[in-house]
Amino acid sequence: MTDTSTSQQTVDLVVRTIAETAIENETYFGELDSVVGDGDFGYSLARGFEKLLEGWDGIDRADPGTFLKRSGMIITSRIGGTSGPIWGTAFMRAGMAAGSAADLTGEQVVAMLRAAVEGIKARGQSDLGDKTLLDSLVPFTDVLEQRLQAGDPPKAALEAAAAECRRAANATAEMVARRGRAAYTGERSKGSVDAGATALAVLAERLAAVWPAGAGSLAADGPEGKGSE
Amino acid sequence: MTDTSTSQQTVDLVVRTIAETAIENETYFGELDSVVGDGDFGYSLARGFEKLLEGWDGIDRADPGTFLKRSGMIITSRIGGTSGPIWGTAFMRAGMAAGSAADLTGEQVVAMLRAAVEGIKARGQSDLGDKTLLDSLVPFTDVLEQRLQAGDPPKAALEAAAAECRRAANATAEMVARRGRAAYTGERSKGSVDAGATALAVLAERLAAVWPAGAGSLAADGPEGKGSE
Amino acid sequence: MKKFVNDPQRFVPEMLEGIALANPDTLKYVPEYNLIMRADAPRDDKVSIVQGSGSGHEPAHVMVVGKGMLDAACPGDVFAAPPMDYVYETTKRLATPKGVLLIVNNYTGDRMAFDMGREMAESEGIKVAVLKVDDDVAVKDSTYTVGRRGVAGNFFVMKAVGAAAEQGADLEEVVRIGEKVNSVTRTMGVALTACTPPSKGSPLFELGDDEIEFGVGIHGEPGRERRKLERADRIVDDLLDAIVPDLPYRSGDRVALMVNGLGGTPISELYILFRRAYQVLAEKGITVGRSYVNEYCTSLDMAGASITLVRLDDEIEALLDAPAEVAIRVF
Amino acid sequence: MKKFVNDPQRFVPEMLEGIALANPDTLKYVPEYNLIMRADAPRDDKVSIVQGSGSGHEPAHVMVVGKGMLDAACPGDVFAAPPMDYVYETTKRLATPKGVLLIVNNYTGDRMAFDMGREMAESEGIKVAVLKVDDDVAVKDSTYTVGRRGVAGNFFVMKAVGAAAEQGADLEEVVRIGEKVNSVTRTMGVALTACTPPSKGSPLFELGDDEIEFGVGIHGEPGRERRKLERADRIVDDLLDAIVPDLPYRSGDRVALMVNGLGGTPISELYILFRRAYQVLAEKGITVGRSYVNEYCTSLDMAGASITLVRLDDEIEALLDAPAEVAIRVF
Ligand SMILES: Nc1ncnc2c1ncn2[C@@H]1O[C@H](COP(=O)(O)OP(=O)(O)O)[C@@H](O)[C@H]1O
Ligand SMILES: Nc1ncnc2c1ncn2[C@@H]1O[C@H](COP(=O)(O)OP(=O)(O)O)[C@@H](O)[C@H]1O
Ligand SMILES: [Mg+2]
Ligand SMILES: [Mg+2]
Ligand SMILES: [Mg+2]
Ligand SMILES: [Mg+2]
Repeated sequence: MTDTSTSQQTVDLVVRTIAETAIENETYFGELDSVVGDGDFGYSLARGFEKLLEGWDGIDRADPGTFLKRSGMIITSRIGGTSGPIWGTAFMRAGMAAGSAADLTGEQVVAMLRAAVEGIKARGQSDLGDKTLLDSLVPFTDVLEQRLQAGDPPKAALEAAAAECRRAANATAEMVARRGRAAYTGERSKGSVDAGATALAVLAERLAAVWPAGAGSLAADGPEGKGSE
Repeated sequence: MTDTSTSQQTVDLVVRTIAETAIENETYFGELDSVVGDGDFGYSLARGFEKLLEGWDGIDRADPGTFLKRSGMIITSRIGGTSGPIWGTAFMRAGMAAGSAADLTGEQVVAMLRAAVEGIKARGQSDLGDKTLLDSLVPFTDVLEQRLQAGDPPKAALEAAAAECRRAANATAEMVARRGRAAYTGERSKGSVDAGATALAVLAERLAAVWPAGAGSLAADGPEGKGSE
Repeated sequence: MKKFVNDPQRFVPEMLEGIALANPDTLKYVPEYNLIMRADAPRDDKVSIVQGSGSGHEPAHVMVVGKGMLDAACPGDVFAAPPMDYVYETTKRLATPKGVLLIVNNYTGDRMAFDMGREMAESEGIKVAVLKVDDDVAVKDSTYTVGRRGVAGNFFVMKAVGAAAEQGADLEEVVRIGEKVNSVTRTMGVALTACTPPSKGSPLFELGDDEIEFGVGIHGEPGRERRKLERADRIVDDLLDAIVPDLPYRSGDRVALMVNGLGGTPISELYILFRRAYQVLAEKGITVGRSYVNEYCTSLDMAGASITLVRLDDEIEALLDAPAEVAIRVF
Repeated sequence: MKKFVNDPQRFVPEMLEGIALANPDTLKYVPEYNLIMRADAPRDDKVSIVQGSGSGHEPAHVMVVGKGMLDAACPGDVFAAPPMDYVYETTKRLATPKGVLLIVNNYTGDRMAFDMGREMAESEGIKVAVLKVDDDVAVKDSTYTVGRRGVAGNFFVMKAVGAAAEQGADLEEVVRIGEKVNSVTRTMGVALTACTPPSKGSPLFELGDDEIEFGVGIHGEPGRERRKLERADRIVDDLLDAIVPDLPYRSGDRVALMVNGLGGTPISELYILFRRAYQVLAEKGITVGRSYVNEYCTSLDMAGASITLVRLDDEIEALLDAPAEVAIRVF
């Protein structure tokens, strides 16, 4: 594995990109949830991440782990619907897995994603194959891990993982939903992709796109914040 | 004036034709009333005349006057909306004007129509120019009287009167409604014809069409009922 | 037509049958005359209160028959005044020594049916009075027209005379109260969509996707003007601009404020309208003493709402406050 | 979108403000948590009854806060479970020595928010119980899914536990009653049109002119199947064919029958459905002991209806019969 340690500055970029992308895609995410769900997914995420950005500068940045835990608490407590608890739990668990490290290695990032997956499973009483965001998050994590282990530079690894995430999200169209509102429609949930899984693909692609091209230690020459506030 | 005396048989034809035409035109009359009214005109007339036809054979036929009075009472008491009282009153007043004559002369028929007009005015507190059925009924009556006095055979007189009735009904489009539901819209009632006036034109045209061609005494060789029941 | 309906011609009788089945202990149903009446009516010790009107305005008026409100309602078909027979037969059945009050929303057909029905009942020695309701400010009153329409404000007239009659007021007194409430009541409505009469099977008029009918009638009659759809607050402001100066309602007045749904608008939106109306009145120094937010007088499935103001005094407020038990109050 | 709305993001808070303004003496409003609570709550001598759920189902649940019903409701945005914070803060504010009952319609988001809120409140020493409502027979229950949805039947659970709490029942007893009512309650709904969430601005799904969604959820989730529109009676028959055998309800049973409007359907049509349901049940030997025809749990402006049956016994019937005073009972 190359040295891909990640600083607070990078974590800021990641979380801010997720937030901004969710806000920009409010309508699209809502429409994804309209097919067999109730259409509120885009609205819930957008309002929640808006709240996160409102208090952005005041979030405790003692270390990336603390920052993620605090972000997760805000998301859990302020976003409604299923997404608030699910996404909040994911952020909190990732933060806990990060511990108090100032810079994160690629291995640590993968462990954080695995912790997020376990958190979602526990919170949602759900598993792979239930047609939820897990079905694109897990393949994303798998490929990211493989590529980093194979020595790919982080941006390339992320691009590969995002492509896999999209493929997996598209593949949810074949699945019958067993969790979430879509589950009530049984067989009729087939034929359309899961909103959460697809949203994750959009976020992954955006993250891969904004990730700085240079290889090597991100901690040293990390990307700048987008400063679009 | 030629001899155009009218028997009970003919009165039966006239009333039955009105009833059947109103029932056939339920949708059309309702649509006329939808433009600036409330759309129930066709339904009210159709249901009322259905009730008249239901008890058709049992209506007292002592003489045409009695028959029309009884018909008017059924219409008044069983048809709702504005049309029940208005049309019922017209039939009752016509019947009263007919007295107990067994056969009616053209002059008597015109007098009956005049009585109906006065009845409508009194019941509706309305007058010519208010954009109601009066605005086609009065011109119809005027032309019928002129033509009969000029010696036209009844069918021809009726055809001329029906044409005038249609012209007058179309002319109501220029008027501002001052009575009925359409009146609430004030200036906006302009531009569409009055439902009642137009319905009357349809009825007049149908009556002219079914009237037997032969001139002379209708009392003697009156037309047969349509027997379409 | 997207409706729960069997035979459109049986729409009204089937609805009335449903009402009767749902209220077996308190209501009686006489199918021949579309008559829904209190099971304990007529009562010798009170004036009977009767409403006619067309159907399609539910809960008005068949669903507000009950203790402290109407003693009977005998609606015509959808949007059609009842035939004179219904009025006459209902009046006969509701006759009491104290008399019968017929409440009439001011429409030609209704007035004719009730006037004729009254004449016939009076000729048989029944004491009858007719009370006219005409609260709609959308209609410009003029000697050339038939006057204003009766719309959702009729609720307050029914409630007040219903309470007075329950308390034993005589016919003259009940009429006085009804006229007084009507005289301080003003309403105006707005439609977002047209309604679909079951027998017509299609919308009564066409409204563009961004159009509203301002000052609409409760039968879908066109109103003052067709406008562009605007923010809820702006619509409320414009309605109040028409209503408030009409009486006028003045700073220092205490009012009842009703936001009435026209049938297709959910109650959540009605509260959004109510909020603004309350705020605007407060700015004008007018106190909302009683609040009414619900469907009271509808126009089938029309999306839309009306706002009604009633200027309160101690007498009116006490009557509005009196208890009532009606079908729609099922709980 | 044809709605009375200002800023779609302010839809829920403006509605709640309206409710608070209309009920100044009886309700209190805490904007931070979308919290509508009884002005006299919490009362030390009773269990507090709280509902969460998303908005868009009005009058459920914010408009049934009042004596004998809910002590508080803290809805999320339209169709979104409340954030956990709302639940936690509401529970803290409603805490009494006798405890707090949180009623949860069985949806993933709601269950998570309420479970987490409960955990947090319990960690501060507050006595809390969570009661799940899942009356929708449209959803086939299976170990692979999350179980049935809670829909209009939640009204009966709220009414019964509200009455019991008012009479001083303790938390365990209130839970027992709520579970019992839920266990004998079954519902199924049908949509004639889709609803339009204000923030989406367009219908949630497309239905053809002659199509209905059979077994629809109260958030516009698709149901068992899409069908052709049929006569009202036929629709009722099919709904009852799904509901009756499910418990099952049997000849000799006495039931409460609710016909609930989904928001855009006028009450006249609901009575047409009620009539048929009553007749079909009578044919099966099932007696309708209590009738409920109105809007109780809606899906914004969706045209449609649901039918609910509750098997009555003396205990349940007495609780349903107990008085209640809520915002929508404005009269
Ligand atoms: N039990 C669950 N576990 C994990 N993810 C879930 C679960 N239920 C739903 N989701 C995800 O959440 C998405 C819907 O989120 P949202 O619209 O906020 O929920 P809802 O409206 O159903 O409460 C789904 O597309 C799915 O990816
Ligand atoms: N006061 C009146 N006098 C005479 N005719 C009237 C009057 N008001 C309405 N009409 C006629 O009745 C027709 C409408 O009838 P109908 O739909 O039954 O009445 P509404 O629905 O307004 O009660 C109008 O087109 C008009 O011709
Ligand atoms: Mg959703
Ligand atoms: Mg009409
Ligand atoms: Mg009419
Ligand atoms: Mg939701």
